[in-house]
Amino acid sequence: MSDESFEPKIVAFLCNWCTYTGADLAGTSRIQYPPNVRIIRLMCSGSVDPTYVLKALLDGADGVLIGGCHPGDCHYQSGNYKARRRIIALKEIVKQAGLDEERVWLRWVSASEGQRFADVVTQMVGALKEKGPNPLRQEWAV
Amino acid sequence: MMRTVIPVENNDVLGAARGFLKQLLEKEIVEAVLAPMETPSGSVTPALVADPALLDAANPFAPVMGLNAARVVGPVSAREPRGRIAAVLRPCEMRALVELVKLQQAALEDLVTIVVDCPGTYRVTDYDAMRANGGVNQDDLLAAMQSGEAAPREGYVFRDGCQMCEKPHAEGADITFELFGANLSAGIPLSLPDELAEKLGLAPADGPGGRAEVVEKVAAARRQARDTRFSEIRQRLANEGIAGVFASCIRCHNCMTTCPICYCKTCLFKSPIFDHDPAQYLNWAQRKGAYRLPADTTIFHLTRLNHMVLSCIGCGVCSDACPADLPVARVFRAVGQDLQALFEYEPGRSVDDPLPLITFREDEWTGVGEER
Amino acid sequence: MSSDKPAALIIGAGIAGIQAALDIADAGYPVYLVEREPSVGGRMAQLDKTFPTLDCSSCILTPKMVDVGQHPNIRLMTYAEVVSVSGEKGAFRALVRKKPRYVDEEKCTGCGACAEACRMHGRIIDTFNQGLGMRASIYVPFPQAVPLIYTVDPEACLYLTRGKCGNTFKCKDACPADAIDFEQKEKLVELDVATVIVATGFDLVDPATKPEFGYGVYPNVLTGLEFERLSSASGPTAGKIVLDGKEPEDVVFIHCVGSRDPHGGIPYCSRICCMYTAKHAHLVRDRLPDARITVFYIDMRAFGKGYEEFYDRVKHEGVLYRRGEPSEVYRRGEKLVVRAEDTLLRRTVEVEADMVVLATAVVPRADEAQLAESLSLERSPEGFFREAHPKIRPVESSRAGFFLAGCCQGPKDIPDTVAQAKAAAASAMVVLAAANRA
Amino acid sequence: MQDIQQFANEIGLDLDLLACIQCGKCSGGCPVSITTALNIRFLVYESLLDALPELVHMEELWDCTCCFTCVERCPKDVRPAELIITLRNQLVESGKIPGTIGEALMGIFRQGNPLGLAREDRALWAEGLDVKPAREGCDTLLFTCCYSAYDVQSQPATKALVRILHAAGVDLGYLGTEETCCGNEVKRVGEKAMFDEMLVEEGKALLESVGARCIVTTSPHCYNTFKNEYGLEGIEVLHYTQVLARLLEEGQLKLSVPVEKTVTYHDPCFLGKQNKVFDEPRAVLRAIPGLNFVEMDRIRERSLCCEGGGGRMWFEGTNTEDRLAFQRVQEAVDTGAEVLAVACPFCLAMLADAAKVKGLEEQLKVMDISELVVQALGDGG
Amino acid sequence: MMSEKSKPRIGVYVCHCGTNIAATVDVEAVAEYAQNLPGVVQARHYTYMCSDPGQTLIKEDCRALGLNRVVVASCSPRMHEPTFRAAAQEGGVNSYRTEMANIREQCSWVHHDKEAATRKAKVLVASAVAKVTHLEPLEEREAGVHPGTLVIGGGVAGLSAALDVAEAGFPAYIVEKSDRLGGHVAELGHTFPDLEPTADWLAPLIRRVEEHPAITVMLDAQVEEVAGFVGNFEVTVLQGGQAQQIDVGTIVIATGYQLFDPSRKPEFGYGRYPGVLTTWELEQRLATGDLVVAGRAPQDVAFIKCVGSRDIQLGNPYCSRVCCMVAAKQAQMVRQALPETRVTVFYIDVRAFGKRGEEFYDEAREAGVRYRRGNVSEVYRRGERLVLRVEDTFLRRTVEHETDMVVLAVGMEPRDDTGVISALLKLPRSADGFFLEAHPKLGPVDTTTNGVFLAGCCQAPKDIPDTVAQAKAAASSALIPLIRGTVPVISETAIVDAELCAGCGMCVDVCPYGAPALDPLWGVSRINAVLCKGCGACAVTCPSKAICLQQFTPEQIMAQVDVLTV
Repeated sequence: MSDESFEPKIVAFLCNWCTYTGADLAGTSRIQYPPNVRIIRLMCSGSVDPTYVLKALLDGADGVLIGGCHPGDCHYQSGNYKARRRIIALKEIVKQAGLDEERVWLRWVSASEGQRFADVVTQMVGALKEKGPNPLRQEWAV
Repeated sequence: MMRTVIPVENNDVLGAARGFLKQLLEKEIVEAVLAPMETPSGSVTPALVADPALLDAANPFAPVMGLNAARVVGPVSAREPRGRIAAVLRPCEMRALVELVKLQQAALEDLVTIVVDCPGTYRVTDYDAMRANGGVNQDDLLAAMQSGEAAPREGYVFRDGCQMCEKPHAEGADITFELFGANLSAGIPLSLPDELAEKLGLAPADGPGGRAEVVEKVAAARRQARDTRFSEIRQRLANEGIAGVFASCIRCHNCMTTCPICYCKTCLFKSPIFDHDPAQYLNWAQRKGAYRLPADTTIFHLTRLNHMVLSCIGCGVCSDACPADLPVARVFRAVGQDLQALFEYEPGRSVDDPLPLITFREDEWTGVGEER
Repeated sequence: MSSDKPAALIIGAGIAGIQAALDIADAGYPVYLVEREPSVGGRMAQLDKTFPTLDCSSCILTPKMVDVGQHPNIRLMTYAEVVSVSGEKGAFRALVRKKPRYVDEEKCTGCGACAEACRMHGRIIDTFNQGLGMRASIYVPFPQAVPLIYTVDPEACLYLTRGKCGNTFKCKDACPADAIDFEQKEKLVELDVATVIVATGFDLVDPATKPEFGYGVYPNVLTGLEFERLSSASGPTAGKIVLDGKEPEDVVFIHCVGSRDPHGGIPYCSRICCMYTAKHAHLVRDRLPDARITVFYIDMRAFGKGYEEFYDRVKHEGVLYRRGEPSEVYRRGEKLVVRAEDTLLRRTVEVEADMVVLATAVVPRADEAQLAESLSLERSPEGFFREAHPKIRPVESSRAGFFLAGCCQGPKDIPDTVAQAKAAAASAMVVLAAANRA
Repeated sequence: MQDIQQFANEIGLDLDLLACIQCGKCSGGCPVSITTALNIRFLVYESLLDALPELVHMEELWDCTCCFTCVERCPKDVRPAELIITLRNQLVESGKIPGTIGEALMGIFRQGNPLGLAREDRALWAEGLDVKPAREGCDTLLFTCCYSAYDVQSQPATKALVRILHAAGVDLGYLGTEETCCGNEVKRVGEKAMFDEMLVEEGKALLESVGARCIVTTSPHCYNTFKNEYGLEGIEVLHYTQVLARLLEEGQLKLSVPVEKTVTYHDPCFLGKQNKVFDEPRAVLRAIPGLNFVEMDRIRERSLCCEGGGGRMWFEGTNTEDRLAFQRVQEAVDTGAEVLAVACPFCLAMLADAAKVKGLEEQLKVMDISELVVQALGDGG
Repeated sequence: MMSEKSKPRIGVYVCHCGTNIAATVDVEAVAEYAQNLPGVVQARHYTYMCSDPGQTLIKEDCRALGLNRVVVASCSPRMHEPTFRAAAQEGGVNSYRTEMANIREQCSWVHHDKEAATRKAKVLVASAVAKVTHLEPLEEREAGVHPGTLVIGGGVAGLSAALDVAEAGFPAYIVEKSDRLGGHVAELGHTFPDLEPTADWLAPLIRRVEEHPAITVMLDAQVEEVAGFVGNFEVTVLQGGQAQQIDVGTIVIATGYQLFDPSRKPEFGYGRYPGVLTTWELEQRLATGDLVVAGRAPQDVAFIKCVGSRDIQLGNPYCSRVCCMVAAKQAQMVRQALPETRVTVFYIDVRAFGKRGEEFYDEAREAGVRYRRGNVSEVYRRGERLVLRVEDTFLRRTVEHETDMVVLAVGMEPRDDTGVISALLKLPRSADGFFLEAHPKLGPVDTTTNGVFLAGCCQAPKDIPDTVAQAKAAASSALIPLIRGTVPVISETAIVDAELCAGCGMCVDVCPYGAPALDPLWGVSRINAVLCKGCGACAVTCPSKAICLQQFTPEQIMAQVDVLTV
């Protein structure tokens, strides 16, 4: 199934305090990872609106990564706990709606986990290559 | 709560019910009654009735549902100053009302809710056709409440929402008309708070037993019908995707407009956020080769699912309102079933159950997000 | 600059002076920041990357330089020197000598047309680049200089040294802003300040005092600071590690050149060399993946936050650490040879090298004694300014109201320098607050 | 350096030469570092410098007992002993190994045991004990070390263990002549290919085919490799002392007959240091009525190696004068113990021999823990 | 639809960052690409955009070209967003109409493939351009400050910080868990590198603190809760079962460290042999003069360094920074107390880096302390004596060193309750478990929580001079808002469009700070901007998007999504 030349496009919504900083740390540590991820910085994983995720998927993003602080570490006390519920609900809806919920990843990556950020991206790129392109990319009737 | 029975004379069940509603006004228990009313032309619509005499046109049993009356309870109850009102509702309307209370779109403080066991309802178009063509079988339906075998008039069907409604019985209200299992010609069993009963001069009386069994019998049949529909719609969603199922949507927003839960003043999808520049449409068309218009149909339905499906109480008016005859209610109810189970949330059950997405527990789904 | 509040004088605008100035100015007190060079920035401006996080020095420093240049409470006095400070805590009077730039600071736009036009363009040894590049007689030390104002080097300018520069001033003719002014004279300025922070920094030992390493004899024996310029993107090779156009295959680093050496150098540890050498080794590995890299050390002093981890990382990158202080560097054919006892082998070894980098000791500035005298400050035996008490008063000097920041008190890495500069700022703020109340 | 590092990674070792800071923690703790020429810290340094002498001349490479003290203690996680295993692998590849080790490997290849004894004779020890063949189905599979099965010195312990387990009502089975060497030492002498391709590949299938819930081993060496290296699915691997401690705690094993002896215990490296099983053997000894348990000084994480591991059962070592076992039996005697209890057939062989050579046989008896437990069983045994 | 006035006129500035970006990303191509993006008036590239000339470039373009939005493609916004916002503002562009494309940390530094990195950089720039197109101008805001600083911990760090704050004329509150001030240092008899008796300088310090009218010392007390934000913290302190609230503007964390427990290194026999001590225990013995082991004065004393430090297997990879000097101090003191006793220090590297550190090490050797290079592997008993088994790496020989007293130079670890404080103030910790500073060089005492600063060993191991310097540094940071009297507060708050708000109140439920409330008259949500921290929880909850988080509105983000999925 997997197409060697296929390079998945991942839109990542990262919280400013943990995962975005973790991604920066991956940079300052020069940890290499595939260039497939494009990051949108938000203040908190709790402010990732499911509509953004849906838009990305419907527009044809091959994957959407939502990154936040580990439970208990939210800069805003509980944003990540709320995000957890919201994204779990969203993934269920996506699945029920006949779309591929496995293209949506929620991961906690702290500000000190540069390596983990790189690992998450590497894993996600691998998994998406396995899956192949998002069929909605070519779908005009959405 | 007290159980009692309103006497029925000459088999006039409706008359007895009207009499009860009038008493609420006459005894100044409430200042107005919100109830389904028969218009002079014969249609049925909710109205807020202040004059007891006009309640002769009230018909709490009219088997027709054009809108979910919870939508109209909101404006008359949500904010102070407001009067003390009694509202006659179907079970699904009561559930919607509970959700709206959580969303602060309605308030129960000065409201007396009256919920009536529901045998099933017709679409407005069917109801009107029936009226013009031999009459509505309302009496038959009431008579059949005892056995729970109420059937639509031949050649007609109940609303799709009703056919898969597994909660047709009144509950959670101040006053419940407990029609299931009752021989209504002998009286209408109901439950109501003691102090109301006292004001109305009603004494405790045991109605006939067996309501629970009848309700279960009806619910079981409905569940079966529901599950058939769910598995069929899930199959379609899996095969065609939501975009396929809603392929003929014209984005009229009727589903959203009629939905009792969709409470926004202005839908996000009518806001400037989804009002794109002309160049943007062209851009999309060029990107994908073609671009479906009206735009954003699929994301509209997905977002609506996302916003309200946990609170979907299954009244089904969305499907009735759809000009393209899309199975909106089936989709929403099927998706809602899974999501509600996921969060162990039963919409409409109690105003004390918090909405799932504004709360959380630290110790749930602890593995999610930590995958290595 | 608000004049109704007592002011602070900060001598030296390296990272220590800059940080102290920003803290005090942010608190709302006026600050005079005096720097003897034409630009603020100090030593840190010469560095490429910084250990252990490897963020580039410019990226951290230049915004702070811009901040001090623009801060409403900071008056920057570059190319100026403090001559004396009289009075006492709370009421000092400082005399500052502003050297002539021969360029009107108000008019100069920093366009560089003068330097392009200068007859000596490309002929003057570029001291900022540790002599690894050339500049003109009129210059800014580096492109990100603050203020970005050109200065005529009085020791290099043909006119100023010989009294004549052809028939016409090339620079003057080229200047579109008419900023060049050879009539400028030295100016003396008096400043009333409540407190003084001394942040005059350090020098590096002249490796020629250790002749056994052949510095100055072999062009491929460098100091650590020279290596910084070599590996810096804004340096003379644009970040390429090349000597004489060739990439070295064997690079040897030598720790403790002058340090821990009461006999020929200085008795103390310079505190930063272990880590900057580890960083240099990493940079060589980064640019030249196939190079053989050897570090000779006595004790590996990786003590700060994340330092031991950085040492671990550099070892993993294939940098060979050998214990032993080399005794000698000499030539054999095309290569240099570093001779040392590898004390872990218990054997003297000869290691070939194309480039030898000396981790030279941090020493007090050449004029530290003179400055100490003019400011009436005491010095410790090794020559740095003496703190009032090593433990509880680490930033107070021997003179009340004078505080010490950074390496003028003793060698320090950047984090410790920044912390100490802020500490000096805190002490200064205490004086300022008292003066303000009075 | 890169060659060695790469080779080590290729054979599945986690050796990390570049992490080394030459602190000497490894060599300081190496049990043979004083008595032999082996200096593991220096070997790492020579590897880093690409300055290793020709391996065939380094006889001391075979002195390493693979006790893994260096691995356990290295602050930078270099895993120094794996350098030795790596170098041994290189020697094995070129066929340059001591003859006695070669013979042991040949024995395993041909007969499934390093002693080179006939496979048909592997089950002789069990005659009359009525041990159920594992093929009939059993809850617990007994795996006997080759020495437990063949070595007359070890056989009493093996028999005792069966009696104890039977007395405790354990549903026990064994593989009989199908049983083959676990290969723990094979891997450590550098025969990676034989270990992987023959012993693990066949052994894993054999062990899993029994369907037992757990495997109990007589030797810490078998225990170590089964538990950590075989990747057995769904089978719990236990050393017999762990089983006995558990049976005692659950009350299934009752010890009633006093054994009036002063006993000390020697921690096997593969059970203690490497797998952190320190408490169970002691709990078993303490449960024996009448037994006076005393400790030596160097115990648990600081236990002295008996020099039987890492192939040293098959290679005498470069220093036969100052064997650590000599030192160990003296330490045991110094505690006043009459019995030096062991939990490993290698320790039993090395220490019993040492006691004999040092003429301490009268004062100190070297016994397996199971031999002491069986005495306390009474009629049940 | 965009009015003519706010029609985007965007400048895009691509930074080379020396070679940091330019070596991997074709900056010229990125600028060229940006030039053609919708709304872009000017796109440029330059060596260092953050430098003065770089910033001047931006400012001049803003003025000359009438730009109203600026995109800088360079490093992380966490690094230089303030820099470029200020530059834009000076150029006449509202500072909140700037956006950064992070093409360094999240592009050039993490990808080797130049083509792919350049492609990604272009997309990131396009995303920033898309976002900036929708950005609205915002105003800077300020809030008042409670004059005062809370200092958590009464060790040398806490004392020094509190004293500076108080001397500058502001109240300082020291909350100390134990029943006395002075922390670990109070337990040291003498201090390196001068063997000065600790009490000589610590007692006056404590006295100054205790007698200072502006300092309130609370012993046996702990911080229970912290609410509010920089300038306006409301701290609940629990003391003797009584809770009290203190309002402060800033907070200094000076909670210190704990010593490594050497029983986690069983090879040293700590707890088993009475002759094996920690440096802390020896310190107490030196204070009382009782150095007797097993009934007699030791003839040989051996120090083992790096116990619990530089040890990856233990999870403590870091150097504890003080142990080398502690050992040098104690070794000298043992030599002084027992001139006949042989004293040996076993080491890996001697880290004598501080002022007078190397000299002190020299003095130790001059005093007859032997230094042998080798990391001791094991301690056991031989007769009455203890034996260290160690390779002397210079001798290339493993030796058994007989001794009578073994001193373990135990390292520092983060305190067990670091997590509690971390949760209380939302402070991240670094991989080593200590508190994480905002930036090792830009902000070594700052944290990611504004108004909260770090002092002393809670951030990383430190000796006393460095601790005091850092504590005073924290005091400097803590004093700035107090002296100014105001603090800037975020402008990127949530706002409500009352026309759209249906008054459902979900925003009120989800906000952790009580910023939104329903207006009782109109039934719509109102946001108290002072309380809003800009997390966006309310905005995401609001189904009609009547609430938006400024700078992160759906238009802005969806415009980014749109570009990023291309």
